[in-house]
Amino acid sequence: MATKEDLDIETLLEIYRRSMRVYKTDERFRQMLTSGKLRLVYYPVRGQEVLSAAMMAALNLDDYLVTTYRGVHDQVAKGIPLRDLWAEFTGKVTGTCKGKGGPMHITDPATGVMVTTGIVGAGLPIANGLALASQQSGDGRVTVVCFGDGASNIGAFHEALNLASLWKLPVIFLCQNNRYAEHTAYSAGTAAKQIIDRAPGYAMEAVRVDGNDPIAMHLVACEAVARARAGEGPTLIEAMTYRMLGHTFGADFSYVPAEMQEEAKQADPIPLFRALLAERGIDAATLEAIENAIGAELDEAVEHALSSPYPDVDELRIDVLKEEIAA
Amino acid sequence: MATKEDLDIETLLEIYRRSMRVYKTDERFRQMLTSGKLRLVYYPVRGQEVLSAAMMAALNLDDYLVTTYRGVHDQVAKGIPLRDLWAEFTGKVTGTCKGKGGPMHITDPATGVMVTTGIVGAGLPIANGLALASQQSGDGRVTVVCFGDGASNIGAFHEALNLASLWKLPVIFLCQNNRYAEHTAYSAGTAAKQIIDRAPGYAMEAVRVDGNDPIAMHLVACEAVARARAGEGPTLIEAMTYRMLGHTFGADFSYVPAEMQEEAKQADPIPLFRALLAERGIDAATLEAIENAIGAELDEAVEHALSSPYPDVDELRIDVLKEEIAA
Amino acid sequence: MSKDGAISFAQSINQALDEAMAASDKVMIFGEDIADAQGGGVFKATSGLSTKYGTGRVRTTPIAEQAIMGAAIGAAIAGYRPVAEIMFMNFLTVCMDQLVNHAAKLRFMSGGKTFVPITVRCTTGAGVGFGGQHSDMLEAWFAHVPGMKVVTASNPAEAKGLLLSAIEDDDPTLFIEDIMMYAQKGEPLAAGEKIPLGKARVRREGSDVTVITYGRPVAQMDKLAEELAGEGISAEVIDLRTIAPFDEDTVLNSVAKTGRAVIVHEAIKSFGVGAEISSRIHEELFADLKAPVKRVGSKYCPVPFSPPLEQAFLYSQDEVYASIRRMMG
Amino acid sequence: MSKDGAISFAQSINQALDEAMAASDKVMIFGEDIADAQGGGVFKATSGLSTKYGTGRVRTTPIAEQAIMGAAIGAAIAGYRPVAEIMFMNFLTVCMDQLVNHAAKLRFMSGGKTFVPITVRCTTGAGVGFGGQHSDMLEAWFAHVPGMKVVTASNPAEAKGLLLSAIEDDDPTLFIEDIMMYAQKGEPLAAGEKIPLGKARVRREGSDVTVITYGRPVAQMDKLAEELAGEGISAEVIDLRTIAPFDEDTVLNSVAKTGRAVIVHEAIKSFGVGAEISSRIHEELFADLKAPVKRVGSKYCPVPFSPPLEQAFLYSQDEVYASIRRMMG
Ligand SMILES: Cc1ncc(C[n+]2csc(CCOP(=O)(O)OP(=O)(O)O)c2C)c(N)n1
Ligand SMILES: Cc1ncc(C[n+]2csc(CCOP(=O)(O)OP(=O)(O)O)c2C)c(N)n1
Ligand SMILES: [Mg+2]
Ligand SMILES: [Mg+2]
Repeated sequence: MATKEDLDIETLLEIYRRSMRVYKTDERFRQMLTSGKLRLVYYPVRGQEVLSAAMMAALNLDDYLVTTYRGVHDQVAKGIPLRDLWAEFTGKVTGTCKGKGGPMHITDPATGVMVTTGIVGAGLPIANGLALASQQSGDGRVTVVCFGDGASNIGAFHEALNLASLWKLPVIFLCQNNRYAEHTAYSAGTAAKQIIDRAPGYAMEAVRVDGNDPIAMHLVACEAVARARAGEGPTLIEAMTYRMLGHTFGADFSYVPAEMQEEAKQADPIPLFRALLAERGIDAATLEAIENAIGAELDEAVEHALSSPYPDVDELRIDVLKEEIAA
Repeated sequence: MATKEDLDIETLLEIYRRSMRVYKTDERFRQMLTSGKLRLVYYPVRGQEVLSAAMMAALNLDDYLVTTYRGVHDQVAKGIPLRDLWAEFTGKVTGTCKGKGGPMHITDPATGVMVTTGIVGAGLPIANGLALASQQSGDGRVTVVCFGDGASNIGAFHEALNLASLWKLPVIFLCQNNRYAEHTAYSAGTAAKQIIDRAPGYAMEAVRVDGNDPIAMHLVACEAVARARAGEGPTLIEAMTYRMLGHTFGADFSYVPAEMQEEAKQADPIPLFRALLAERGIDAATLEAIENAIGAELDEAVEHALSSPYPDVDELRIDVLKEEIAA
Repeated sequence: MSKDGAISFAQSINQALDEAMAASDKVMIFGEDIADAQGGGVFKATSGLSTKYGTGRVRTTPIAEQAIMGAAIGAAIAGYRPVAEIMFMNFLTVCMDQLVNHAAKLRFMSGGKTFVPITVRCTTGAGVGFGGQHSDMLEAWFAHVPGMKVVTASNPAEAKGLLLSAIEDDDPTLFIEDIMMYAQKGEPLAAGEKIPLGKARVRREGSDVTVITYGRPVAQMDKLAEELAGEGISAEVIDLRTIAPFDEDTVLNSVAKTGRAVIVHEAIKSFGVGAEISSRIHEELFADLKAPVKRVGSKYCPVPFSPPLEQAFLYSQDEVYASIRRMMG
Repeated sequence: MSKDGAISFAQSINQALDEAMAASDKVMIFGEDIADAQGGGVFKATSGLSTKYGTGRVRTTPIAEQAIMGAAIGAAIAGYRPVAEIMFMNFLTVCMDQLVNHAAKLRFMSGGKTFVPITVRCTTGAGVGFGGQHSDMLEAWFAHVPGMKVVTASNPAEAKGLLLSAIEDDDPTLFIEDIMMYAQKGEPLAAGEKIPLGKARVRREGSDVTVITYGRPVAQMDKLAEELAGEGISAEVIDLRTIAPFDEDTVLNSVAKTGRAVIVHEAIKSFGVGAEISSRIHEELFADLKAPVKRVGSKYCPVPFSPPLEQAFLYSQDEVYASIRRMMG
């Protein structure tokens, strides 16, 4: 659909910058896990950087995001400060959630990151509520909720899409179809030929797009955002992508056919994006400068996280209810 | 689709007999509730008799049925003994479930009535399990699960249809679209233009039919049964009908537009069925004989129920677990 | 409201919702059949509200409890104070994840950056003949969930005052209504009045034994205490009002005084709310107790349909009476 | 199995499933990622089974816990003995209706005409750093539900023996596995052996105090009892194995003898399983008790992520030790 002429270079560079922030963050996590400097359950996002960057670049900072355990690409692309993110992933009191939520439960209202859930599908009904608040208050915000292909088989998906369509909510359902749900291939869990085949059952606008193509993805995202802001209701976007690593860091994924892995390498969105930018006349030095800036920011964020203190055990009595729990 | 020549008269009379068993049973319940001889929460089935009769006439006695609180038409059309049904509705120890389940929880494995649930949508996943047992054992049985239009909006519907299609289960999802869910009109709860619009999202066969037309409904039912028995997988049937009374007996339904009520009276399946039979040469005496036989059976069933004893309070300790609970 | 000024439980709920909506445009209501186009709710608790406040704020939903609860949670995080009606308590089982894994945990998991001021109303109770799937009292489940409150009311005025406080409260609150009480009439609560959460009410002072209860049994225990007084036994009756976190001070002060306690609830006894209260009393007041704390609850079985079974299933007032007589020696 | 014959908890689960499937072709398994094409399960508990018994009997499902549970229930009613794997205990919140309103009630509601011999396996537990939505111990909820059993195991051999009995049992059983124990090794159970449901195990006899526990804390309490013995305190350690309905005889007989009791579990203390057991002991043995029964459980908050908080959240062994010392005067 979209051609490479459709996007101005500034927007493309903005998407690239966000993609690289994701790419570098994910890479750093994996490096530190490999080297043993970090220990945590980590859900890699390698391969899904560009779709998220292209989506979030279509939003304002105060638009709402709801995402999942595999959400670091969404959070970073949305604009969450790396310092706060790293501190949360390492359980430090300086983290977005004082270390209490952890990687699966990142919240940062300042950048619109409202809920990160570890329960498959659970974010969708909550996203409706955020969108409903915007509809009711007229604040013009749009809510994006990210989820996987596997999540489209759970009841909450169904209930949420029906309600959103019925109430014409300003919400975007971004299904990141990475072809696997944990160890289960798309077709072993999903009877629909494609996720968007479910949209007519909710009388909902829907579009399938190559999520690895920054231009196509961004145009689709902008259209959905415009629809939502105009009060014309929700959109289901099925962004095709691929999870290039195992479900969690270090997990075996030998169940993935070798040809699929090979094919995915060819479709790796990062080198393709670089090639596209080169074609559009961006030189290597520009890209390098972007990467270096992110690298420096990352160094600082990691250093900050590692040197930050853990929360005090008194925190167990705080934020449970509004009133502090008695010691 | 179907024409009135498509069904032989014996089959038609069988459907009529089942319809009248439902009609008379429902009528008797309402009479006794009106006269104060009975007190219970009752879900009328007036208007939905024929669709159920036409469906169940396509089944064998040992095929499985799962239905809901509004299920007396399905149970009676399936062949449940009226004595046992009435005794259960009146809480007697001679009832299908010793009076412990009551009207919302009728079970009678001898006639294939396996589960009656009061939780909207909950029957669908269970029906899959029954169908799975048949698929696994090769016993050739088919499972029919009945539910309303409103039930198509709950998560269990979605999960069940996806799984059934994925596993090609011998199950039929019979949505009885009576245009209301409690007090809520179809379009206030359901974003889909029609329920069958949801089928492509499960790559499932689906058909919409006038449930009040015995011939069309029966042919659709037979086709779905044949598909299931042949191992070709599930079918979603959307049978259009109308709930001619309130959600529960005695409940206000002034929220229903008068024109809709009027239109529904014109489409009342019982007089239409009688007219159809007359056209096919069945005389009034034949129909009367059928009704009289049912009337006599009903008299006996009601008398049996009323004169039966209540269960002993020891029953509270029995059937909780396999082992009796200590007194 | 009837001529003598008495008001039904359902009407009192309606008044509370009305006052809350009038007081703050952040209050919204979601639930099945609740708007006036649908007759104003199956129990009429929301009657008139959609007409008065619009169908933007009073929204009839599809049959989709996860969607209802999720909408409430999301709107709450964004600054609203939604009241979600889950028609029957048993239907919470189809949206437990939203309530337990999300509403109750988001304040903590976000380190206090978000909070979820929702009120979830539901009805339940045995006695109507609804059978096994519409009658369970499941408050013990939610009491076991850190991050949320559980509230129940014993008469129309209490219902209004507590519901108003629940809606104002900044934490998720489950507000349980007993279906057998909807038609019950009682004194209305004065306009503007509220009843604070977390505080039990001593309904009647006494010195021999403390009866701790909540919801439907409260009025029955008031009567029983009256009877016992005639027999020379002075019973103190406590209505917990907030089941979790419960008002330990009031309970423990009372039992420290009486030395005897009975806990009565409609939920089945095993692993019920009474177990926690009984344990707390034993732990704190072991030396002061003149007899072990007694629990009276319903029987260990699903709620039966058959009327005599349904009655026999329910907690027995006679058992409360007999226990107290036995305790008194 | 390692060279010394020791076997891990996960392997032991796998053996039990294997033996059950070999013994009866009515046993089927449903769950996410469980077949060998998906790597044999996230925790490898089902590894090899689909290859051996076919993907008709060992079925990988979509992410749809209601569908999983419903499939198990329906197949059970039709004569099968399905084992449903719900990956994490917290995910039971998305299928509570199927388990609680249906599986647990159908025997009663059908007057015994149907019954639901399913086994639901799930894992949970704090300590891995999974945070608030993957770590809860919710056994108290299910113990409060008449019509089902709740089972947990304290080592690999127990896991196998109890799981085999659960699968054979004619009632729905929730089988809880502690994620921190999967890699733990222990003696294997002899082939063909089983451990009956409903019977607690006295792990160690003692005369001064009874420690009642289940699951992960059992081994820790064994060690603590050893320590206490060194200090001249004789502790009896009871592993409940079946949490509900629990083995009252064994518990009461022991406390009648020792006169002191501590209940220890990983679930949060408030409204937890310990409350029921403590209440029962007080009710039955009030006069025999030398001290009030003590409960030790985890703190009243969602499970935190940050490692030091997660540790501080958990029930404390030191608290058990201190309580016992205090009780002994
Ligand atoms: C209700 C629920 N069931 C199961 C899980 C376990 N689980 C975590 S991630 C996952 C796979 C999800 O796949 P998909 O939606 O495609 O997202 P992806 O991980 O590929 O991004 C599963 C089954 C869960 N977290 N919640
Ligand atoms: C999970 C759940 N939510 C709500 C209800 C309350 N309820 C009972 S029947 C009903 C309407 C169902 O409508 P529909 O599916 O169209 O069936 P009908 O009654 O029209 O046959 C509702 C909302 C319920 N029983 N279960
Ligand atoms: Mg995926
Ligand atoms: Mg309907």
